[in-house]
Amino acid sequence: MAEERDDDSLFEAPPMAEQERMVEAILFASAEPVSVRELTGRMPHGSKPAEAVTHLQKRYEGRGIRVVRVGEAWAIRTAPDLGFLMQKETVETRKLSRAAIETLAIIAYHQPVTRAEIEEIRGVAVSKGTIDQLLELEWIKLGRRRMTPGRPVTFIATESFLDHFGLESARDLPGLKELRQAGLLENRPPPGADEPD
Amino acid sequence: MAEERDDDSLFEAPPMAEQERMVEAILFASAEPVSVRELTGRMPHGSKPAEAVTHLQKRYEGRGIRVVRVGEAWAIRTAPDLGFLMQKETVETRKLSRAAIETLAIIAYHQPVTRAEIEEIRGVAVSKGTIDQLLELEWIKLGRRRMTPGRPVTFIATESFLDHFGLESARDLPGLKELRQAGLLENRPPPGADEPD
Amino acid sequence: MTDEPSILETSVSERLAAEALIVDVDGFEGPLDLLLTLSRTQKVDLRKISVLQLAEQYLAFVEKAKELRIELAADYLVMAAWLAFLKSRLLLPPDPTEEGPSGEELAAHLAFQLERLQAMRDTSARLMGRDRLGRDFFQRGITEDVTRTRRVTYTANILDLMQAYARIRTKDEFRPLSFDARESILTMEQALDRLRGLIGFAGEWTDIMSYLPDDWAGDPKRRRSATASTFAATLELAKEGKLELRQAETFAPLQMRMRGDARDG
Repeated sequence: MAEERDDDSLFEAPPMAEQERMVEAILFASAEPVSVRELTGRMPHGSKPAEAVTHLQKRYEGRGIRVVRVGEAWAIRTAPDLGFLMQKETVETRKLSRAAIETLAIIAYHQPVTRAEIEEIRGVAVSKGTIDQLLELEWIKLGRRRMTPGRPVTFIATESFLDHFGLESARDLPGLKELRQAGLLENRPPPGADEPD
Repeated sequence: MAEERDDDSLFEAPPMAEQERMVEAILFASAEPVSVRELTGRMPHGSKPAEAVTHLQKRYEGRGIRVVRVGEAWAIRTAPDLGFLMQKETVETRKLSRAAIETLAIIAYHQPVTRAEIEEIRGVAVSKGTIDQLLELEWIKLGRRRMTPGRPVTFIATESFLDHFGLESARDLPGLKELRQAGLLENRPPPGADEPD
Repeated sequence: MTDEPSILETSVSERLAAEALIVDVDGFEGPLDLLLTLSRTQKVDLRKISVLQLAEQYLAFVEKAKELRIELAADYLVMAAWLAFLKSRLLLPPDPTEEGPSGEELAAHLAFQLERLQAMRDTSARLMGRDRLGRDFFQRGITEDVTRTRRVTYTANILDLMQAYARIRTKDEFRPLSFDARESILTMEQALDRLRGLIGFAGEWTDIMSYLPDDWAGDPKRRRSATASTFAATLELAKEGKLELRQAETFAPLQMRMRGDARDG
């Protein structure tokens, strides 16, 4: 590390245009979103991938492929209006049951959320296999345990979930603000109950 | 989609800029190079993909990715001078062996734990290779020595482990009861049905 | 009779609808789902729903199911009992001596639950209706572009991990996780005691393996433990200046003897 100081030019970051090219190549080559942290690790010392990626995003505006943010990472994806050209690439996903879809939505909007809370919202037990299926799709993962008696496990939505549904972050979930304002994301215990769980 | 073709735009090809977008998206998403003939088949009637691909090629000149001809077909590739950034893309991924995943699970759930204790829990010897592999993956590391005779080393799970498995902390791992509720205790293969360690 | 007008005055079409519901009873995902479906017949915003009327609709449904000898799952009947209770609370003037939440509070909570469930249904539909990866927009088709270095990495996911743990632990379920194998462990203290007694006889270089207790040299598990603790004990004695250790080369037998000054004196 100390030797880096010996020759300034040797470790000078490449010009921003060159960094943009690098980010372009890296994002392009990977099917999965690439985090800024990983970009930093792969690009020459002193690069500013976060800045480069913003330039790149602008450059691709209106093109057939787009630079999109997925949580803390970035990816290149085709423009949604061109989906009709891609029948050949379409991946058949296993059809999700209504229970699984609702459970996914509840986890996404109420995260972190415990199994008991999901059941409280749906008014029915979470059937075996539902959570499994969502874990397997990597759309949900385990969050921190809830600091309530029994320390129940919580579930949260993943980056793959954001990627799949074209969301920049969990804050961009459709209707999130309205639901919050309407108080529908509150964990309201039934009247007279001491312990929600 | 079909309704779009009803009026007289039926035989009118999209503007060249739009065709260029289409070629861009198709080349990006395809697993193989795409021939002009296939492009013609996939794009709206009257399109001129050969022309569109030439425009696209020009557009990408000097960028981080390039439009290249591969035999009779076209593909998008990263610029050759940026190959040094791609070394991470050629990672071969293999499933962790059963012995390793079991050892890892025991370390995660029982840390800090000595090798003798791991063997005690698994009921079989743990090979040095297994421990080495987990150390190399940086999913486990050495913890404090146990203050018992012989002062055996202990193993604990690392940050990278939490990262890889999407956990906030090892305490967030679900307990046996929760595993049972999630139905994870039932798909147990009959003893001896699996590959040996 | 006149105190149940809403049941008797239902129109033919509503009755038909109720019957259709009953045929569908397997299609409901629990009592809350059924209540939500019933609430739609009121054709008002869920915030303005009449919980009293809804309770009556539900009870009528359960009645109808009984008539048609359709067996309802227990949780539907639990809900029916609760709604009957709620209905009486809502109809009777509040009893100031009674503990617990009022009928209005309970009704408000039920309305909240229905509204929340409906909201989650709506959002899940919106979510599934979004442009989706692999259907409307696509990722890169070729991922391996430049083949330069080949590095093997191993992967496993959280399911693998939990299943592995479950597999081990269920196998062991009836075995306490304590260390019950103590009889095959020779502690360092034991080995030390033994060596202190024997050290006076080690005038010449001797393989330390010859100091293992006889009954510890056979069974591999016991032998391994005895070797380790005996070795540790020799190190301890060497540190104390009581003996010397030597090894001709890596993996060669370890030899020990009494320290010279101890020998001479």
